Amino acid sequence: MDTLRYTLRKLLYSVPLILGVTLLSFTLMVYFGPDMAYEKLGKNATEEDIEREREKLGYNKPFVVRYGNFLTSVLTFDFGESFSTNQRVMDMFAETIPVSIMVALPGFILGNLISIIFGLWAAYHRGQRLDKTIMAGAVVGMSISFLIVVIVFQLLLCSDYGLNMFPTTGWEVGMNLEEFNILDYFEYVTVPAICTIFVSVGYNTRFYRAVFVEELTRDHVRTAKAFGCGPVRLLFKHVLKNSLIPILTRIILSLPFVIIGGSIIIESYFGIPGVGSVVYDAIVNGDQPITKAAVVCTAILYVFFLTLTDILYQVVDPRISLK
Amino acid sequence: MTTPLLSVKDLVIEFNTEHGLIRAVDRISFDIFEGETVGLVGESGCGKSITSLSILGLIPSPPGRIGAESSIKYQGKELVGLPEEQLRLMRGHDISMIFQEPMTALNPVFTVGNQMMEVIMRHKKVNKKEALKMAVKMLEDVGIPAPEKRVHNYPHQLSGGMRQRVMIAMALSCNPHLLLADEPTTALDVTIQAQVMDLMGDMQKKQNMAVILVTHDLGVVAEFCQRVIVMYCGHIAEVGTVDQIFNRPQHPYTKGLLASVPRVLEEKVEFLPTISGTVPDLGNLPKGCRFADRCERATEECNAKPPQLTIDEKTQAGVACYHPYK
Amino acid sequence: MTNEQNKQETIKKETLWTKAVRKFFRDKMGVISFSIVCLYALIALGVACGFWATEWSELNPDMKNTGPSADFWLGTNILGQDIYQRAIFSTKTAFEVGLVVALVATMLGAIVGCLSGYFSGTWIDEFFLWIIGCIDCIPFYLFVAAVGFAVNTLAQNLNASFGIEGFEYFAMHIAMIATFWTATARLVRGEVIKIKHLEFVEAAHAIGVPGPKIIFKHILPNTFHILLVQATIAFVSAIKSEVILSYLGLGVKNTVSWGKMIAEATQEVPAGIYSNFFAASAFLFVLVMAFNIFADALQDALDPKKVS
Amino acid sequence: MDNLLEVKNLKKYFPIKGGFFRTVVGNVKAVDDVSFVLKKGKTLGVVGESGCGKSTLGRAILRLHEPTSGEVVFEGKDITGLSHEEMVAKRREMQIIFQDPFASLNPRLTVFQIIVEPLEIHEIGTAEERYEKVCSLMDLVGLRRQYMHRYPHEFSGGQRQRIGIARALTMNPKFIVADEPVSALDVSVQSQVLNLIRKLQQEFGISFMFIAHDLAVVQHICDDVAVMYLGRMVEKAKAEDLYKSPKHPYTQALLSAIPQPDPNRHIDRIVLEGDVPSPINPPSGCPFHNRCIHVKEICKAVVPPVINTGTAENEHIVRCHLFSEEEQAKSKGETAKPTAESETTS
Amino acid sequence: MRLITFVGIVLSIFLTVSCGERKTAKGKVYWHSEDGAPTKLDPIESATTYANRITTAVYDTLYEYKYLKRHPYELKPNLAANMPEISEDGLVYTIKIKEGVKFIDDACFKTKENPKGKGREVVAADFVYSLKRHFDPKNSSQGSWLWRGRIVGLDDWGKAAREAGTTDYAAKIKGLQATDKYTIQITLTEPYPQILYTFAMGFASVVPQEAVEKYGKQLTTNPVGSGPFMLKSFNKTKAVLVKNPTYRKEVFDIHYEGYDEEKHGFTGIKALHGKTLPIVDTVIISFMKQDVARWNSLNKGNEIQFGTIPKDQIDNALMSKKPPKVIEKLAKKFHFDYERESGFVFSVFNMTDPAFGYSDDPKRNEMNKALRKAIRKAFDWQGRIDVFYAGIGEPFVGIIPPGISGYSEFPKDSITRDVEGAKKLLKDAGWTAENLPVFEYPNAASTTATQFFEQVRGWLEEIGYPRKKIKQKEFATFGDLNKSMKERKNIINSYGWGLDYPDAENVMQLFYGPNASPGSNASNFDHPEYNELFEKAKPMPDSEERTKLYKRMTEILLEECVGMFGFSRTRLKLWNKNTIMYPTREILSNVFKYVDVIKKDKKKKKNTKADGNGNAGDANNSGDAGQKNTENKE
Repeated sequence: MDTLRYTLRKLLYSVPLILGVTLLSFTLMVYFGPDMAYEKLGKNATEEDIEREREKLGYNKPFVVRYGNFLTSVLTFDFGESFSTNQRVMDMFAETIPVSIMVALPGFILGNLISIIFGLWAAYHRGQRLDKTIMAGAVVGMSISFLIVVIVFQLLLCSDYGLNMFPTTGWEVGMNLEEFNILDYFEYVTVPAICTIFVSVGYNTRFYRAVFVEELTRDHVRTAKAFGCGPVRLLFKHVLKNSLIPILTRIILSLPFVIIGGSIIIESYFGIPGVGSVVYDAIVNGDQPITKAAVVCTAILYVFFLTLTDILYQVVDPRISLK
Repeated sequence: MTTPLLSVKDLVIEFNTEHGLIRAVDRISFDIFEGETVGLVGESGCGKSITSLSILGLIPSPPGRIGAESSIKYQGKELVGLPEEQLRLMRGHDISMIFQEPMTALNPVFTVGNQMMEVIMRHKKVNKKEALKMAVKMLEDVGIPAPEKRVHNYPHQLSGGMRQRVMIAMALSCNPHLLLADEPTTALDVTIQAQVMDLMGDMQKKQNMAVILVTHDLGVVAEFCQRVIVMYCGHIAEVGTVDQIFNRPQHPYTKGLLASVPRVLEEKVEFLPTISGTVPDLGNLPKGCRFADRCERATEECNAKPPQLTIDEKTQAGVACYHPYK
Repeated sequence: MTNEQNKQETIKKETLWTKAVRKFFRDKMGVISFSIVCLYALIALGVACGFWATEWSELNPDMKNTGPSADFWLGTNILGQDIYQRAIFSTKTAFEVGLVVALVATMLGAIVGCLSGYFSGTWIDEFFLWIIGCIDCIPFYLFVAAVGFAVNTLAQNLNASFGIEGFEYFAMHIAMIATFWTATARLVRGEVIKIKHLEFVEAAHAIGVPGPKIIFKHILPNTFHILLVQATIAFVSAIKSEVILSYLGLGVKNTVSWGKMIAEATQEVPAGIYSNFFAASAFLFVLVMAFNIFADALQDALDPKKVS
Repeated sequence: MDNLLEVKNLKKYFPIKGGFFRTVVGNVKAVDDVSFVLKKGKTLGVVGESGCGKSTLGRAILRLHEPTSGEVVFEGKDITGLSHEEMVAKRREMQIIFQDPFASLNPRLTVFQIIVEPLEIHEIGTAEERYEKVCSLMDLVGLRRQYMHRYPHEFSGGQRQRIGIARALTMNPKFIVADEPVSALDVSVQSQVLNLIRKLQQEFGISFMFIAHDLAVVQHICDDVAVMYLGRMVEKAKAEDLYKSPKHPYTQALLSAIPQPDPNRHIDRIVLEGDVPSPINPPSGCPFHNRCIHVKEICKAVVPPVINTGTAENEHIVRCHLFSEEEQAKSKGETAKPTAESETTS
Repeated sequence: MRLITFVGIVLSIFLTVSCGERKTAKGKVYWHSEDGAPTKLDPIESATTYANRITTAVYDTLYEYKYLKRHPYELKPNLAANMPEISEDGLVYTIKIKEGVKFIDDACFKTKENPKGKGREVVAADFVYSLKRHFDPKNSSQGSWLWRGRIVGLDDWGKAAREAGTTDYAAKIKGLQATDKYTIQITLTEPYPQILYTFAMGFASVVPQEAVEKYGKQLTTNPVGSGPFMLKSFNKTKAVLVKNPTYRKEVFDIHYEGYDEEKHGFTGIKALHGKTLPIVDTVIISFMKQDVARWNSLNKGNEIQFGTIPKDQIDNALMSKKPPKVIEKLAKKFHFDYERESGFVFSVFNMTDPAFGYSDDPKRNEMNKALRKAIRKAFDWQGRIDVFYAGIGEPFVGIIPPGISGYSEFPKDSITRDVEGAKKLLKDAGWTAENLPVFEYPNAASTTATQFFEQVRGWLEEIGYPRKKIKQKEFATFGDLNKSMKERKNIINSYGWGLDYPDAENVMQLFYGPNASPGSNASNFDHPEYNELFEKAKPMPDSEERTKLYKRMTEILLEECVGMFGFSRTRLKLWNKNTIMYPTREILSNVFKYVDVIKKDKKKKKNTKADGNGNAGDANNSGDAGQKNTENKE
């Protein structure tokens, strides 16, 4: 009951946030965004046609009216059809979001798991050679550009020049239960996942190590040691659980972006029909219905996950109450 | 009182800091006998807490380490250099420890019962149910009301005094022979401090264990201990019984310290006697006696070479000073 | 009391900063990385002054995609341009992007974070948190793209109405600043809230120091260690983001950068032409790596926990 | 005009927010209905356990925390109603010394900058005069002038506390709140600082409000001592009176609980049961009733009144029902006085 | 220990994946690739080649081009029963359509009588309806310009709908009528000999009204046509077409389609003679913008079956460039062919820009002309071709590419680089480094575009243009660039023009004054004599006389120095040897129906994969490949 009340209140408080996000995104992406009228009418349009098209797209209305319309569609959750493909935005999202999630999630989860293990390991051996090796590796990993990683892995694993083990591009994975085949999935997800892991492990390990080191200096860890606790139990029972708050925050708050943001680079480089590239294209092309929907969905997800983290905090740390 | 329970010889503890290697504890030796309560007193930074941590091998390393010639013998068994696994078996079982800050010393995300059971199950071959029973019993022993309820509480749901009681219960749950109490009452209010000290006294009598009480509060020592080790700047300045130390202090530092403590129920004095100056920096110690430049009785000799502590075998008392008060 | 004072004289006089510097210079890796960064900075300065890499845009139609040679140390690209010179010239671009973004984003973050933290619990804090929340809600690249476009449109309007030219050149910078400052602001806010409750701030109140002076004289300087580290992080992020943004077509304009070179390389590498790729990624990697290690060393040196 | 400071029914409540719309649902009564008078040149010690509101009281008097209600009359003028500007001016005369010698000095400023800042704020003197003033202050508190341009972290705890004192003295205040100035210091340094405060007190006739949790420390410095418990002042008297014949059961327990560095002393200690209750939800009636060994029915319901058991000149104020009865009893000619040695619990 | 197990599991998964059978679609599958993706598949908006290829595959057009006939391209009836009857004055066209052609079964046809949604017959009125859609003000047609002002009453119908606010599809239009169930009658306002070509374009696809009414804007993903294929799925990266089971009987007659043993023999198309179209069951089209990805995928052998050679690979892939010939290794795996695009790339100045175009001040006007000419002299066509078009092909003078009727020869000075001449021109006209205007080169952000710019900058620097005055005006997308162009904000526009139909008129209109931006005349060139000549030539069919007029018009363009033209790129196409087809991207679009794939023998698969030679074992193919090689040598 408390949780429910808390959630409701939290959602109520998030109204200004969502309003702000819509205002910000409207101003940036719609008001100052690209003008589609010319592109929609092809190579031999007349002035009159263009004027009419602009009217149809609503470019001629004043800021307030346009923002009002924007808000109305946000409130009614009616985002209409994409300007550039005429498909219903919600259909497009329904088709692309699962793909993005399936592409991003394995790398995301494994990346975080590996980092947590590395982080614990390094933190426990703080100042020793092992720690230094792991941290040096992390810095190297952090210093390589994502783009370079993608190029190299595609070359190594997907091309005739390398091992040629995985498909170069595409996403031939059945997206419903009957068609889904785990082998297909592994085939297409492996290389993107490896790339994601490679770039994220460096950052994550550093972050997690810092969290664990901080926790390891706490008095209760000394207490546990003074009562004969061994390293494995110490790390996994005492340190890990106590540092779950920053870890959860980091993981959960990046989930909305994993879901809606996808990874533009991965998706465009591996030709995966995910939501990231759809949204990116929409922004650069001025496809308002999609940008609108994307921003609103992320904001709502963000608020949702924010609330979720707060609730989880309480589970993880009994000191925190929902007040 | 023949063989000591714990015998510390030439203990050296060094820390690698940005100012180079510093010796927080420099060649100290003392013995603890079964059942006795020894106060380890001194001002902050004198190395008293580090000494108690070193006994259990809990010096954070790096940057800290125990010197090579040091020896800590527990019941004749050498603890320095003992493998971590064996030390782990002794921690909480033979030698237990309680800490200054009960708020942070207990893990905030587990119930007190969980933490106590962890200790009990590690050192005694019992199942969960029995461990819980023992934990409840222990909590009852340390005077916590409604222990079967409290055992499921988280540390933050208890008051400071309660937490320290839990800490004591946890430390005593495996009937250790030696309890290291590192400033157990410093963080507590006076009225609570009195409760906790009384409790510790009772428990000690019940379990017949030796206690090393690390504290800076001379009042606590006077009321609670039988013997006192006074430390100054990584050295032991003076060792003796409570009576000797408080009534007939020999070392100028002990004497100065005792004089400068404000007391209640005496005739009001205009100004308190003081020890001038400050404690020297550990990275920049004088060559001779470390108290020399604050000492009224200091001579050339004091500045040249540090005085050695000689402990009388029989009285277990001694002073490290060239010019002790008689 | 004389004893105490004698003691005091033996302690060397040093400020927090000199102490940090001394500590920093004891860190071997830190010093090496710092010298690398300095070397890069020097290269960038030389490029800016026109001392070297002046022929980065010159075409050599007969020297298309050649390998390393005496004339072209790192070979040439598809237009026959000298890749070595281009890589060197890109150093300047990188520093330009990094410095502008790091400085402005950190300053903005510091000011907002300070105000927000100082007025925590009031509507001012709520307002700033709201703005930060709104920005953080939007995925990074999407936001950068959106800001980049908006700035471009704005630049066109500015050009049309006021004749201000060249504003669009900063579209990417502004986009990055708009996203980077929030992290600094959050950190500074947290630190300020912590500092605000320290007694020296209360002491300042007690002697009647006015609010703004408390913020900027007493509180802000105590967040400098965070700002410095945040600035280095922003610097590295800016350079790295530039690569992705260049690939997406939102990068720097009218000049060459490592990002642009790598974007070119995405097409060339599969054809077995590696000059652009190796040159740019090596230059980029070494600088980013050095900067990362430098930032770490700096953080260690400035860590107030370790200083006191 | 003998009275420098008069505090009347001072209250400081911190609101607790809760519920769906974060409205105020309760108050932490940090300081609840405290009144006292401080004479010129005298020192009042305020003693109590952590969370009893003694620090808040000090800050509320200086309006570092805005008091919820009540009056603070300083030199005959109620300062609670002063505007911000007027208060800034008043701050010249009322200063504070803090507990934590590490947190109370800005680590980014030199000693000179720290000590001179009040002069700059109040635009007093020329640069040279200011320099002179700083030098003399440093001499006064026992710091060498040469250290003027050093940073706080280069000093030891005791020296830092001296810097803090020098800063408080810059404006030649008439009244200083010393908030546990020696609690964080080691015994040997503690006595040095205590002596310094005593010296200043005698030399300049500054009135102090000396906050401490250690009764022994207070005894050396103070003329009057007030004991606080859960936001209320439960007893106040001249130091000698209070220490010799504490009246309130809490004061008695507190006094007996202090361990003395004297193995020869064996008194029966009154050990209180339980913990200090939370100020968010204090017990009804007398806040001490749930730990008091003399508790009566009335204690649980009625807040005890302020009773002067001393003379008009030599006040000994107690807030305890035992004494209201006693007064009644006295008038009836009976004697029923609780004593410290009446009962012990263990 | 657990770690080792884990690693083992992961490894075994990798191994199974790499050895695993690819899930195959049913029947014959042809896997095509494109270098870009269509956005909309509604015929009225299918402006790109990518979209056109799919719309023409799923919808019917009245006419289409013969599969193998080139230069000239030749129309043949598709949905139309035969070639039209044209009145004497060339104004009235009467077109009969085939009887019994059915739309695919679709939910939009569901009625009480037809609960299963069986596709109804295609009638003449459907064509009339489909053309009207372009003029419906509710729609944003990209193809209406093809018929704008050409058909009697059609524009007025649109105008009336605009004014009324509602569209009345039932309203009769004089010039566009279905005179009976299978007859269409079109009346033109003036002779428009190219109109038949427009009826072969995807824009003129026949759409049933039921589908439009049911799906509205969603028609784009729910095409209901009568073409050889049906759209199964479509997204940004992939479209899947499956055979239309109700498609009318159409038999492949290679001789009718223009088969030439010498030209087409190597492809093995001969074997397809007499087969019923479409031949394959499924067509997968992957849209891969990344050259690298396309190239890698093609080379793997078991992915896409058709691809082009990316520019960066050309040096590796070709053993000679004149004529283009691929290296042994590729020739073994793939069929190779090349084709000149039916279009060209060119750069035109914005003549309304005061700094480079026309100026009211006659002196400045002359100076600007000299500046344009100097820039043209600085332009190094060979350099551009070498870097960006692999050095294959020659630039041509004038605007009509060779091979298109109406082409004439001109002296080569407008495409010859002359740095000294350019410098002299500038000097003589009074240009100095100080007074030269800022040269802003606009392009859409891409690596190649930046390289274009850098090359231009290099050239201009050589003729003494200060580097600081040469700027890149980068637009993040082509849409932005397009907008800027349409708003006449660029000083120069470089782009490619693909011919909509194989007639020079489609090129000459690019400089016709009334077509100025936002029309297709990006140079905004407005020259009285040119306009007059254009109008004169407009109703003429291809003839000697018209060519003469076009020659004069081209001379005007060259003299005024409107821009730098032109060059037709050569496309280098590779396709897997298991695929029988003659791929093209020019003019033709509905070509998937002619493709055949030799189905892989599953048992043999491993071997074929190992030697990397699709289906070399097939006797039919290997011989032909040799033939092609000999042809190349000649």
